[in-house]
Amino acid sequence: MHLSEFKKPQDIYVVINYLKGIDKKINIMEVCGTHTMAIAKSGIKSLLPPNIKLISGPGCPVCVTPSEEIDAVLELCKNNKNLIITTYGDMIKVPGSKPNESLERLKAQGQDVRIVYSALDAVDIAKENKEKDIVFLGIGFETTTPGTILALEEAINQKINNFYIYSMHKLVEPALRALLEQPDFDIDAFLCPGHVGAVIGEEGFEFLVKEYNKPSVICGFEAGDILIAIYKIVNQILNNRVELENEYKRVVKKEGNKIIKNKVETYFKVSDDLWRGLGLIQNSGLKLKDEFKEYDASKKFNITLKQSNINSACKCGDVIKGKIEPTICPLFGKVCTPENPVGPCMVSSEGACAAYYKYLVF
Amino acid sequence: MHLSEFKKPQDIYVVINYLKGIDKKINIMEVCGTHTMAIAKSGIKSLLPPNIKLISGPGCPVCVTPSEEIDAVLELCKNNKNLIITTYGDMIKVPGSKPNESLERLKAQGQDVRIVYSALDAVDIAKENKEKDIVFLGIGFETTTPGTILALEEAINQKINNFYIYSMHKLVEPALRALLEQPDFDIDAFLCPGHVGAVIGEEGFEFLVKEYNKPSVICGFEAGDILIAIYKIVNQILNNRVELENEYKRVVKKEGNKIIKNKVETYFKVSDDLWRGLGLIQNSGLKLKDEFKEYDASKKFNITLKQSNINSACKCGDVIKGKIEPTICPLFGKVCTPENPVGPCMVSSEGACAAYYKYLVF
Amino acid sequence: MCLAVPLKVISIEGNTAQAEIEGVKRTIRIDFVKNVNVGDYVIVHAGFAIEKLKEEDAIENLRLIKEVTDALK
Amino acid sequence: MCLAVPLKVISIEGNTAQAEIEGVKRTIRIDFVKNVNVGDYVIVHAGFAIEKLKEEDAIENLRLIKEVTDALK
Amino acid sequence: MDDIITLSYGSGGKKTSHLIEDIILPSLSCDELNKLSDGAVLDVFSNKIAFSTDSFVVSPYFFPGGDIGKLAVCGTVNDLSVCGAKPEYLSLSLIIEEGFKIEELKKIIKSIEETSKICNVKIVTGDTKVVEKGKGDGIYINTSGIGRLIYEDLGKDKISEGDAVIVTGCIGDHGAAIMASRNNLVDEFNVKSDCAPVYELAQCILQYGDKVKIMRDPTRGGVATTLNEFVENSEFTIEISEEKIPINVETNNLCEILGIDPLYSANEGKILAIVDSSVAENVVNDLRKIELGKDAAIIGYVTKNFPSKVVLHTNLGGKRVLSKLTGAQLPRIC
Amino acid sequence: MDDIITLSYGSGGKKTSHLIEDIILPSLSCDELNKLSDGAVLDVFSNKIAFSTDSFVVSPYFFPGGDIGKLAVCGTVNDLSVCGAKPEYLSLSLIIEEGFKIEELKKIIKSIEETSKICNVKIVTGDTKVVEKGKGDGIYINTSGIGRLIYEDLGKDKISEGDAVIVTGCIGDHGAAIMASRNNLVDEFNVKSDCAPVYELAQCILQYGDKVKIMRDPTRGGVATTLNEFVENSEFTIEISEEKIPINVETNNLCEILGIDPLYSANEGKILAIVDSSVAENVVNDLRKIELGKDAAIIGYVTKNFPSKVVLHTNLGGKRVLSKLTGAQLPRIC
Ligand code: SF4
Ligand code: SF4
Ligand SMILES: [Mg+2]
Ligand SMILES: [Mg+2]
Ligand SMILES: [Mg+2]
Ligand SMILES: [Mg+2]
Ligand SMILES: [Mg+2]
Ligand SMILES: [Mg+2]
Ligand SMILES: [Mg+2]
Ligand SMILES: [Mg+2]
Ligand SMILES: [Mg+2]
Ligand SMILES: [Mg+2]
Repeated sequence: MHLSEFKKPQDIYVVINYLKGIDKKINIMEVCGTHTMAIAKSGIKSLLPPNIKLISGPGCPVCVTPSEEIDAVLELCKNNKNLIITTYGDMIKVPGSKPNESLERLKAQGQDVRIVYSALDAVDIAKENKEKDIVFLGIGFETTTPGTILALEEAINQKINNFYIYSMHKLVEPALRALLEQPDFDIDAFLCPGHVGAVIGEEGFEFLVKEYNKPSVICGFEAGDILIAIYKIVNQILNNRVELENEYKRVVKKEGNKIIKNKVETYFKVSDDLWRGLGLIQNSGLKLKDEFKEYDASKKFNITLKQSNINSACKCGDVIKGKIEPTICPLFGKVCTPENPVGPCMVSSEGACAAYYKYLVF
Repeated sequence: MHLSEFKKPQDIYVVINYLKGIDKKINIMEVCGTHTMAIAKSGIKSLLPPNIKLISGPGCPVCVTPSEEIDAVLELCKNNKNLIITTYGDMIKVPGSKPNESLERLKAQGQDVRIVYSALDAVDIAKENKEKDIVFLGIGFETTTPGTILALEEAINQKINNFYIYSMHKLVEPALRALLEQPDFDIDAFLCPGHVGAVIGEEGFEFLVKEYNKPSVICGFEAGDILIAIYKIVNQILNNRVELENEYKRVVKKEGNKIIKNKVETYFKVSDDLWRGLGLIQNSGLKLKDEFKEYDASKKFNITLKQSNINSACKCGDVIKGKIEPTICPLFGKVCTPENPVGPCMVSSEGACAAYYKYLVF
Repeated sequence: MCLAVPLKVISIEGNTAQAEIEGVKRTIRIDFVKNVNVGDYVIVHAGFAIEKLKEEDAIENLRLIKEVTDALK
Repeated sequence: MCLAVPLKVISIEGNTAQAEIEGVKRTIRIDFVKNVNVGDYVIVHAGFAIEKLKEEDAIENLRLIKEVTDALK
Repeated sequence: MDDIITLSYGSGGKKTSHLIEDIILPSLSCDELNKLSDGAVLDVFSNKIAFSTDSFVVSPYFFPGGDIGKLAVCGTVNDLSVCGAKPEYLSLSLIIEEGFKIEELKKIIKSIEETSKICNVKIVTGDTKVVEKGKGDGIYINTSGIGRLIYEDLGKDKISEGDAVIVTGCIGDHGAAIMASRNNLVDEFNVKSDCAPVYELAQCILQYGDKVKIMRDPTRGGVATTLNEFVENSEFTIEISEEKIPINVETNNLCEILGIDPLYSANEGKILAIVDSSVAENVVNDLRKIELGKDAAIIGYVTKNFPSKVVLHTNLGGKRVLSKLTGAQLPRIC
Repeated sequence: MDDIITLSYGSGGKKTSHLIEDIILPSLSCDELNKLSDGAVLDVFSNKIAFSTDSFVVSPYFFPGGDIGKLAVCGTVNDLSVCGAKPEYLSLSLIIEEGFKIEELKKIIKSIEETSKICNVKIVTGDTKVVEKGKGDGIYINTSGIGRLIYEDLGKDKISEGDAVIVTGCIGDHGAAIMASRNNLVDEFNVKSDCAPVYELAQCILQYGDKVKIMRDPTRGGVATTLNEFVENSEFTIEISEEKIPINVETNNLCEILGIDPLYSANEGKILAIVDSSVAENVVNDLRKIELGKDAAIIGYVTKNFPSKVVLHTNLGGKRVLSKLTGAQLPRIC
């Protein structure tokens, strides 16, 4: 299959040249961090006229994890010496509410923290370390939740009793709704993440069009996909159309992935959840159902969130809401760098601040 | 106090010169490894005429530990991954019955084996490693048993429940009796270890004189002590006297240390025990009494000894019995060296073979 | 973290499959996708397939892109 | 392993004492020796005292050695 | 500044620079060290020699395309080569973890032997330490090396506008091979580490005398980080074209699967050179005649458009900054 | 031969020799390395330089009398000095364990700075690696060094019957200080490590030109092991007198308490030298004028009585063999 053609489709220059000629002010939110990075790395921003703005949304799992959750995880480590924390990479650098505290630092000081590339790896670690308690930090949206489910099923089937999930999984839709409800929300259209679309289906993004009247295009992650999707958005706006288009037809179907949807319902219950920058959003998080409480780290270790004060100068919240570009933050590039991040948007390899710092500040 | 005077007493040359002039064949057994080393390091052998022979006896704790015990300890490690073995240094190099097996090798492969300088250190390790089981290997004679008792009392008083003693402690007297009963035993007199004397008292060595008619001198560990004691032995033999003399008057009293003797009776029961080279000797070992079985590694871990075949060419048994000098062993210095010891006499820093190899082969 | 990589399935055993892209083979889980066959392409995240990627859909996708570029030429 | 080192007691707390020899101080246990006082010499093994070492006994010991050497002179 | 060392300080990227510039240089500053080049150029008896050191802690110590022994020899030989020297003598210092298999040690020594023969260097002095189990990771190796300086006028100060940037072959293979051999991330990866001596390539480039401005082997931190080292604190920009960068499709695929940028992936048998543009084509043509240089390419030029920055022109014609490696992309690759 | 490495292989004694002679030399044999001396003497542009390397893994890395930084500088400076060279340039390579305190690193770097100033050497090239927690022990340091050879005719082959054996001061202090600072073995020990540069002492001895046969710094394995290295595989014997050996009474006491022989305890600021007996007294008198050499003494002579052996004449007039260190007396002392 000629999949590489999507990276640089034939004659894509005509699209680029067309977009360069647009002078209408259009604010497009790319919901997801994967898009943020693909855009930054392909240099797409440098190809667009300044009036077409791509603004990062709340779709970076690390970025939206609130400092209260980080604090709770750090606290958990300190109180349980017999623990192995397993997590996707970026999480270990996220600072909690206190400066100089992160999983990376606890690891450097001897806490067993292991980076996994798949939730199933965490189960393997549990099997190899019977005398330890293994906690997997479940973060991310519709695309990572299935990985956590696989791990949970594996633990259940293999009767592994030293494996616990701390679910911080979140849903994209409630977050977008919360954003859209904000009075000063200034986004004209959405670039919808194709992998989330693969799970929730085209129908999962219809509310953007039907309820909020925003042109939206479901989009793949190759540079060609993104340019075509931007074109489609521009085209809708110029023609006063408001539609949900699917640029990522090769993957995203109307109803999405029913197996995943069903399994999410089997194992998780929807609950109110805390988001960095966005605060408490109703029905925006996924927690393990009570029937699976023996695998639930929050039950086993009695994890509770404590109010925390984060560095007030960090504008991550505004960045996630698409209100400001990272460079507006007074800490950007001075106090806050990927080496010494103040907020999670600078930590995550998919974070908007990191993308600006690494790729976009000439 | 002028304790250094014992290292080289004034006019000690007259004793040396006197001894050099003796032409009678006299075989003296230095019972204890500490004496073996003091003799080797001070060069005393080179000062004696060839007819006065100093022969190492069964008084090196490491040397007399049978391969069956080593095998049992190695087996224990292999079956219990959660173990910390604590032991005095030389023990870790002693090979079991299989080549290429020792605590040192298990340690190099990841087993937690810790060298302690005092049995109490093992208790501290137990306190610092609550989630592990700590086994202290109790080896040695009347002088090391008190250390094990201190550790046991500490564990009892502090209610430490992850500390276990594997007692391989032995008694000097039954071993000497076993030797003396051998038909071809060719020793004329005994140099008795002063530190053992401090515990068992002069009276503890009287059987040598009264029952076996062997001139015996209790002796300290400075070179001067040893020369004077040898003189006293020679003097007895030349004058056909058979007495127990106490050269180490500054330390050794008639009845020895009653506190230690009582405590040994409190905690230990005398039992038959297996000695390297000497086989099973009745009432020669000390095992923990049943009342202390919760601290007894042999009970906790169900340690049993299995018949083992040691390298048949190793003459350790004969060395310990004083029948041969180490250099007679065909393996000495060729196959068997301190780097790759075949028998425990080459392992122990107090072993007769090691003493010969390191100090006496010009 | 949320990479969407298309891989070709080269062998299947229960819910586990081996998938490849030129020069690289990896083990993936296919619990969430029905009727995966050897030779199929799947979109893989953190170790599991989230969707099949059919040849005809990719061609259709490319055709739609070509529609755009053709329209602008 | 079984070294017999004479050390001077410089402080005592219960069954624990600090003992020294020129340049070196170490903690020892004195459970097994009665009436240990600061200033006393003790013979120490693997961390515990097995006996006191009295000045007069040491002098007597040296005198006995001198007896031997004198006799041989 | 942090108060403890974390893995990022060993990445070869920004934190490694902080460590060196904020903690080591203020104390140990001298002209030679301050240059922070691959090796120091020294006057000994008024002759010039190059002197370089590296410790190798790669995990796993046997990897596709080589092992820690080969790497340790190539690493220092390469540092000397890009200094413009002919590598002659190496020291060899081993830190071995208790429990290490003698069989594996023999293999590593064999590999050191073979590599040093290929490189025509002699190992003339050494050291061996053993650390307890759990205080190392099998084996760490330091090599230090001495070479006779053949061409001495290399340096950042020679770079000028219009110069061409050359890479001697496909990038990122070492980092990718190490990554692939860790953690069962992938079952199979067809590319081997590029670990190899670059002396011949360096000599080929140095034929062009003062047209050669600077050379460096883009190891930890990859091509992106090394290019940044060339222009940081200068008025110059390096602008490179994504489509010109030689890269194995397999390496590219692996990087895509693992979410890694091959421009930050380590190389152990490549040179990045800046040469006068007048000779750039010839240099590349010469390099391509050598097996190790067959994929050599001009990947960009020196400009003054964005001072002190490296800029990447993407396949689509967009551009973005290529900063130094931040964080620890993958620890213990060399 | 074992099939795995145990700590004894790092003791500096017999097992270390086996490791080097049976595993490393057969592969890497060359004239310079085969000498197994403190450093290699090399021809570069037909001038002679000395080149030496050592990795330092001492535990604890701060110890009475110094730290790993001071030790790392002195260690290589001393190796060069006893080769007959003037130490000039050092490389510095750090292997740091994740979690290491920056504060401690700064102290160590400070100490490297101070020591290298005292030694009048420049640190001209370096490297930094970071390993995961549990894959190191705080910090390991490699230094390699280059010196200009001043006197080149040193070597075992120069030793002849009747030569005198000189030690430049009290023995065993470094090993004793390290031992005392470990494991709460003792509460207090008054002696510090002798860690110091011996360049001045070496120069003092080298004044005597071809009357000086060989020098070495008796580090790991102590005086006994180094003396054995002088005579092994030769027709000569070294016979030393216990009563002539300078030793601090405190060090002696500590060794007695811990059951250690000070002749096997490491030194880090001493030279063992073999010189023609005609100049031995003068050498010692000159050495004593230097603070570091104030306890210098002739401790013995070269004979042919027991070929390849070192023999100790004890205080009582007896004699015994003094063999190379066997086993690991104390790991990680340097
Ligand atoms: S630059 Fe740093 S402090 Fe500012 S918004 Fe981004 S993450 Fe927060
Ligand atoms: S030399 Fe070795 S084999 Fe022979 S008796 Fe002694 S310990 Fe046993
Ligand atoms: Mg995402
Ligand atoms: Mg004894
Ligand atoms: Mg380099
Ligand atoms: Mg280097
Ligand atoms: Mg290098
Ligand atoms: Mg060395
Ligand atoms: Mg040396
Ligand atoms: Mg050296
Ligand atoms: Mg050295
Ligand atoms: Mg380097």
